[in-house]
Amino acid sequence: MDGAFAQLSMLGSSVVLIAGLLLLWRRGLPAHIDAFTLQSVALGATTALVAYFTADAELYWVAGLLVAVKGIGIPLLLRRMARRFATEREVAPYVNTATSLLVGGLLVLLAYVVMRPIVQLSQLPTRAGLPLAMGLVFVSLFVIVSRKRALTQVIGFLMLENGIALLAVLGTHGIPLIVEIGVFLDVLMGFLVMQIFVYQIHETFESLDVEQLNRLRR
Amino acid sequence: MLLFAKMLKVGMATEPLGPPAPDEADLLHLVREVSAESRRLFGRALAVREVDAGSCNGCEVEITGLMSPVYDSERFGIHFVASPRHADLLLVTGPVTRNMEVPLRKTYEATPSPKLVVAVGDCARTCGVFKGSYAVAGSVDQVVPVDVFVDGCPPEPAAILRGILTALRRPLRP
Amino acid sequence: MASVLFTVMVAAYGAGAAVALLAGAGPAARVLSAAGAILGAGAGLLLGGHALATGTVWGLGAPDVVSVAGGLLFRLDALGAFFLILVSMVAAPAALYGVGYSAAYAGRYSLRWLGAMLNLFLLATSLVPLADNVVTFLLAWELMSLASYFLVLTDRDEPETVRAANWYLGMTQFGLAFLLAAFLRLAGDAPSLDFDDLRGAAAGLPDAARGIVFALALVGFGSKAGLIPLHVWLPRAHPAAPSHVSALMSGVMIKLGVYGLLRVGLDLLGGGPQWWGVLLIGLGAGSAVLGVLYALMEDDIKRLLAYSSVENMGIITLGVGAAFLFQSLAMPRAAALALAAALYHALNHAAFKGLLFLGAGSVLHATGTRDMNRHGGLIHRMPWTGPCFLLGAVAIAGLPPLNGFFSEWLLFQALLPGIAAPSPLVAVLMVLALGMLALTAGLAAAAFVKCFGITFLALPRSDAAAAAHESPVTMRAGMVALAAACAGLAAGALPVLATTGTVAAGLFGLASEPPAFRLWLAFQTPAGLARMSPPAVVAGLIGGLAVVWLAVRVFASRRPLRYADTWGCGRVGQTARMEYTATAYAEPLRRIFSAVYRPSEDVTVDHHPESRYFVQSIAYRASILPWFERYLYEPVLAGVRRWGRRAQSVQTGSVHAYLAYVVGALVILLGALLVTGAP
Amino acid sequence: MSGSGDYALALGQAGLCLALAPGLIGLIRWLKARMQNRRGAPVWQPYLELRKLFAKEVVVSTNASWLFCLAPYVVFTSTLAVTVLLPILTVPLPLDGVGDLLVVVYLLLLGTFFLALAGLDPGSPFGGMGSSREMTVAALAEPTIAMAMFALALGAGSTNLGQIVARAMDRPSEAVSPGYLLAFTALFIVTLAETGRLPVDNPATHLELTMIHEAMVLEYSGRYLALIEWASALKLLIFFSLLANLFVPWGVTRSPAAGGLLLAALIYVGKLAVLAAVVAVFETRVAKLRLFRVPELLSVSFVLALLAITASFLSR
Repeated sequence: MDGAFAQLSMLGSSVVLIAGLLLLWRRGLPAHIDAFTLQSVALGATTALVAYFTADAELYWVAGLLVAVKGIGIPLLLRRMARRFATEREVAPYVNTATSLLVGGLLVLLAYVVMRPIVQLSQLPTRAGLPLAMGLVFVSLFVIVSRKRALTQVIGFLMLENGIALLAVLGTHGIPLIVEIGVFLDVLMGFLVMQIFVYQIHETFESLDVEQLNRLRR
Repeated sequence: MLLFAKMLKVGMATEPLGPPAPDEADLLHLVREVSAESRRLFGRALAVREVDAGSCNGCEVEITGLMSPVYDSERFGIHFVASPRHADLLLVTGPVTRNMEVPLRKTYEATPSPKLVVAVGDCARTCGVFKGSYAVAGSVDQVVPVDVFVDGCPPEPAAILRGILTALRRPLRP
Repeated sequence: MASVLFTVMVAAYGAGAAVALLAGAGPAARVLSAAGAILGAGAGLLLGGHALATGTVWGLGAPDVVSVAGGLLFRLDALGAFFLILVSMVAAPAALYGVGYSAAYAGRYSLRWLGAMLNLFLLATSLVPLADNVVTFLLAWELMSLASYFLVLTDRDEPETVRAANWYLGMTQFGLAFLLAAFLRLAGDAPSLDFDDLRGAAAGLPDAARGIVFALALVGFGSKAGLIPLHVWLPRAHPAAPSHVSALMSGVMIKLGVYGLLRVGLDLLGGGPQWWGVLLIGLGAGSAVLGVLYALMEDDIKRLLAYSSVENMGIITLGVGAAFLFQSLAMPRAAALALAAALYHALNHAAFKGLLFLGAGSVLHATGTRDMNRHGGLIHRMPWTGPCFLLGAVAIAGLPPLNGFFSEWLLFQALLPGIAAPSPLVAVLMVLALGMLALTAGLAAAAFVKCFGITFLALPRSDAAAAAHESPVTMRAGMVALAAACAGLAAGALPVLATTGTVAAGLFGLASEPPAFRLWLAFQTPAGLARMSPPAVVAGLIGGLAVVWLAVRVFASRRPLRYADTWGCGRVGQTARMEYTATAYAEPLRRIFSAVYRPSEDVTVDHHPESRYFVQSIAYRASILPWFERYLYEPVLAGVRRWGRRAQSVQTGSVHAYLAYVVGALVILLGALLVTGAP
Repeated sequence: MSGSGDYALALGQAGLCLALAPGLIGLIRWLKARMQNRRGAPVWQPYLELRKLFAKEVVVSTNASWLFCLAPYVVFTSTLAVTVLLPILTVPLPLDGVGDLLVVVYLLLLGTFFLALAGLDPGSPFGGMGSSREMTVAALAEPTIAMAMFALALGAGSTNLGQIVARAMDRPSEAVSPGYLLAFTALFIVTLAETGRLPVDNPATHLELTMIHEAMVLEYSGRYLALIEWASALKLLIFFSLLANLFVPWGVTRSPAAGGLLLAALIYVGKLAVLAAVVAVFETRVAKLRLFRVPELLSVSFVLALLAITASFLSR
């Protein structure tokens, strides 16, 4: 039974990580939003999976909340914002796609090396997925650093939050519901602040290129 | 998924290729008898290389129609190729202009034998409206030996298809 | 028996050098000196073969020759014998090839000097693996470097050759300094400078000191082996040297860098901590990928081959690094396999790189230029060089029927168990090393399609290439001999691998039973990881080719072949200007790897005098950023020059000042002595 | 190991592959035609084209050398030699001792090597362009194939294809693990790149400037062209067999009994048909990538292969 649990959780976290890598590969904004939606749904499924195997009713609620907020709610808002800024031309990221993919691969290897002691430490069947979750954290940090478009950075941040949630689910078989709801609230608040922030950038600079911000310095 | 839904909705678009209508009977001129060996060889697999020897592109539009789902030359095993080295049949259109005379001859040399030439359109046989112009070197059969003339300005894709198939003496079943 | 062969070898090389010096520049002298070299090489081959076959360790001492440091001491063990065979295998064909090739130098340079230096170089290169104490080793090493410096300087009219020779001399002396430091640190308080005492001293060294010795030896031998970043002299010196000399340098001399690493690292120091292996693997993988990337961008055929040598040395170092790593992880059988693979690839590379350089030499001999953009169509005009060069290209690209593939296959198998290594960092490094090895293999195939295709196929791109003619018989004989060596190493992969296995096992204390290379049809890696049978692959391919040819001849049509112009959309004429050039061939890869190359392209268009709309000619030049020269060597040289100028102020010109310096130095030394209170 | 039965089985396997290869191309073309709502050529059309090409005259360019005539034979033989090493019907592979997955990968590279040289020989700009791009794509695809295969080989403890398939059959849960799925995706992308299918190179294009594989073959005619067309069909079959039997190995039998072989052959053909359908639908759905977006696609497959190794082996 443990084998199947480990395998399936590994499968879930692989899908979550690959959605993160999709963000590095694709250039269009709609593709980024779809990748984030896929990731959130996969994260919800993994949480439900853990809930089923550990027979923990609370986790089902967490999974449901996850899919509702991050799987449906936020992508809806993102798509509306994306439609509003559809006219804005594509800004090339600092790092071209091929190099950023290779960097993504190396970051996952780094995550594996970093997480090796922790994986040996924990006895939970889902420990094999931990390096992948840490890999997602590193990849989303890289996205935030290397992409110039504000909306992509927002999605990068949300994926970072997903990575941390996955770490929590795999590492400790889920955190209590109250804490989870608290986390969701600050994610929502953070997202709303960013939304306003993005509108302002667009109003003043007529584009979402974060590089324009350094014009404020003078 | 819209693409696949549309595919299913449209269904099979290829129309059967019937015999020529009475008034179109004289469009085809079989100039040379295709050898039995060529017919047996090209019976079911024919590679065609289209050569535009100065045509006004009217015939080209019809030839493109050959590859469309409606006429679909593939079902007879007729396959358009990129290089004359791979080709068995040269589909020549238009009167041979002065600067296309040498390239047409070189294309003919480049094609491995046994090979056929089908000249498409009035211009190919009689230089059509461009007859006597200073730029025209002559009709196609003055440059390369032609097997079949398909008249018409431009001839219907079905007529071109019939031209090729009658050259190979193949039944016109759909 | 061994001492007879040794004396014959030394005498033959010596006689060859003497004849070349005394007998003058006539063809007779050239033939005689080459005969001396070939005889010496033959003796060396027999000596090495005898030592390996019988497994006896032969020693010869001449204490009174350089008596101050314990005199000359020679000892031939399995590792030394293997490298002696490697040297002699390429020496004979290269010397034979030199007879025809150096005829072209007859008028301009003294052949006397060239023949003498060649024999001296071969003597020194053969003695390096035999040396058994520090003095003999460094003496032979320095003699080898100086002899090859003079050989590189043969056609000294070219300013570029002089500059290349200076780079080469600078790098060899830089390496020698590090070697000297390494040996002295190693021999700290050993009774004498013999290698046996060094082994004893090494056992007593603290780990930090062993690390320093290894690092110094790595820099010294790495500069000779052409590892990144010490490789810059290789693409300069090898093309400048006469082709048979660059064949020897590329095929043989840089392998002695690996020999030195093995001798010091495994034999004297007896292996070390994990970071030795990891550092070697990193350097090896880096050299392999960067070597082949730079080889792809070269238009000069000999520079391309030189960079490809950097790549292959990187691959060999990868194998050696894996051997070091496995030894530190106490996996002696895997270490023996990795080292056997590296040695086998070294032997293969000596054979096909020697062949390719000789081929490039006869192309240079025929067309007078090394620039591939002015070659073309040589396969019709050089019916012997073409097939030999093709065989070399297929072998170096690591493609099946030939020896390059079997050694690369073995290297992949050697690296695979590394992924199961306990520490995660090592496992990840092995994964990346495997990926880079595979990328190198792919890019090497692309590089040698370009090299062979642009030089030999299609239409000649210059009058010189059109007027090319086949090279004289001695050059052809040299090439055919090395081509036969490649084919022999492929078909005879099993016995050759068994010998490299015993050599490797000797170093890892597995002397009793060599790794399980089943000598039957297939060899199986000790970890039982995979089985492959070289003779079956070779026989299968050649047999398959014959069967397919026969079947097609029976079933296909009897129509005769017809010749017609190349198809170019019906254009009138086909000229050489319409073909792909070497620069154009590598353009997609230049664009893809632009991060590594930082290409700078300049296109100069000169218009027709009458009107701007008609173009007379367009010149396209693409150059890539030389990273190492720009960001490593130039700052260092600038610093040295600046420091040199500041030091000039010491040269005041007055004698008294100089005397004052002497006295001052003496006083300071005595004071230091007092302070440290040394006994 | 090398009983006469084994050699017979190996030759039978090669014969089966020779027979199936053109049919596979025909099936993909037929499916694409049906998806364009046209009747399209019958599935056995490639056999007829090969028969015609073998009977046609061979026209060779005046610039070409003996290499131009040798290359088709080398390309065909190296690809045919691979089919003998593939685990298609039975698991204790008849010639397992002769070659493993590295021999397979490098034999295919040998074929590409000689085809690229033959493209350069006649001296036409199209041949040079095709050869340069083909070697670029082959060089970039090489690490991905190696890494994807190693992901499986490490799991199975040996690089011999027979053992990999046997291992996957013994442990079905292994075949569903993310390591296998990632390796499958990576190998699928590389299959499209190596065999010149749509996203990388359009096999049915007529514009010489966009061709990669086709441009090298423009100068060939008659029996030489037939050999090369057959070899590229075989190459596609080889990659499909690798995809099918390494990742979905359940059709392969263990006992070389006649009945078992027949059933294995049928299951194998079924798997090929499914893969052909997947490729046909994929090609109808996707457009050709610009040449300098192809390295991005190949770096995606390289990262997937890297993850495959990480997921399947390192995290053990």
